Amino acid sequence: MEPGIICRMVTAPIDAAALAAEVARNSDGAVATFAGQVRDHHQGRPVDHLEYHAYPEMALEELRRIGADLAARHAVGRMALVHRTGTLAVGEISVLVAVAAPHRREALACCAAAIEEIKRRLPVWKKEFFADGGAPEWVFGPDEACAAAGAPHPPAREITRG
Amino acid sequence: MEPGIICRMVTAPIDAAALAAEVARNSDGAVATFAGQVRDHHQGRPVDHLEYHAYPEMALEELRRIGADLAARHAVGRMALVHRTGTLAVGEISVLVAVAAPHRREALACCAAAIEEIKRRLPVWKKEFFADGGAPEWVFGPDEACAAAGAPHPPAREITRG
Amino acid sequence: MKVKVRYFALVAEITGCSQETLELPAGATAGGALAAAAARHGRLAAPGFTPLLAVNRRHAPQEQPLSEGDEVAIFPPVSGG
Amino acid sequence: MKVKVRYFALVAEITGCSQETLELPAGATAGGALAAAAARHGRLAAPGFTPLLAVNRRHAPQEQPLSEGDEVAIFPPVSGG
Repeated sequence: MEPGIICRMVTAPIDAAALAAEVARNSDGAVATFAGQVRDHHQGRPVDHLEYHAYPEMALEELRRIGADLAARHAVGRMALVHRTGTLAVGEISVLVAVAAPHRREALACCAAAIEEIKRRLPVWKKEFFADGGAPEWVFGPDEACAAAGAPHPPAREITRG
Repeated sequence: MEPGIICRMVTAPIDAAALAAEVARNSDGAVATFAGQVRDHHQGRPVDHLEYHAYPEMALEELRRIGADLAARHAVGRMALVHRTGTLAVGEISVLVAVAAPHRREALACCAAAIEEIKRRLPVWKKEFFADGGAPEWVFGPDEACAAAGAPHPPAREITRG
Repeated sequence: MKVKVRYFALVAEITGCSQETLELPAGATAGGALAAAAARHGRLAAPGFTPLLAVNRRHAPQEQPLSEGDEVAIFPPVSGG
Repeated sequence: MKVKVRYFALVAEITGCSQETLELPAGATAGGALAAAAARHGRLAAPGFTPLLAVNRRHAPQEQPLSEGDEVAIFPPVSGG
């Protein structure tokens, strides 16, 4: 692992403030963070909780590859890339990115790129459990892919019902 | 003040985690934060501490105008715009932006726009006190303006020495 | 040759197991491992559902050649974050 | 007419005070207030240094007309964050 790139797959709650403090050095003027958290609704249905499943060995390696790629492309200091798995309640943090850099634009650009890469590449899957009593459903692909597809996940539904 | 836009000029230390928690609602899937903090060097000189001065009444109004402008342009939930004044040590947070939104891209874009506007418009000035024993100096304009100008702040230096 | 095949998320629900060892012909690709898995677990081949592949913990295209002892993973489009 | 003029940061160091009341002719602009301040505090007019202006707690251009009782602020380019 690159020094200064903190990559973790965790099951315990994510402490965003601790990670932001962990990445910031005195030579950095900027710390950008992004926290993804469980929303109380998805496509109009009330969400009770989510289950996050991972391919844990690959996920950790993939976080490290993402971190190394980003460090090569952005003038940043330390960064933290952390994803949680298991059962998460509404409002809990599922993913956290923290990037420290001498200047703000690099920190912000690297933070934004990090969450895009994580959503695109990290072998993690979420299953939604609804508060309306309906059967739980797997989410396929990042949010915008689902939204772009119109009707939500028809192929997957066919499979789960088949 | 717009509901959901937290604007504060403070002298006490800024608690980033508390502000992130303050802006996040259960309907938000994303919280982006940006913290500016005092660097230990500037243009090759070691910094001991900074003094931040403000036009306090205008600064608070300007934060509220910035927040209202951003809320009108970005699909976000609550946000916090907080700037600290007084004497700040290396590593301390001078400015914090926290933006919650249903989706990550809106949160990140609004957070980045907020810090740009704050740097451009907020009536706050910083004076650098160096660890090398040199006389303190006012910083003029945002970092990139100084860097673009080549030699650092010549007109201002003439004035202070004149 | 033998490869270890791991299943995740909906794919693991379909196969009913999290991993198994498959015997593949020499020269087989990651896509060949998927085809062999689908032959055992028919719903993996449902129209419109294209699982993703990884070989030795890296994303891999269908054409990627396999070697004895490789770890192949078959899983749905990722949805982390 | 009378306006309240406030000075900040380096400008306050130059003037040696944080605010004063200036008497300006009717129809004066924010730039006129700056010129009046510079007449009293010569170094405000140093070449290459262009202070910024605010009227009633909003950024204002030099041409902005003033009214009796306005609060004009004169300050250096901002450097917060």
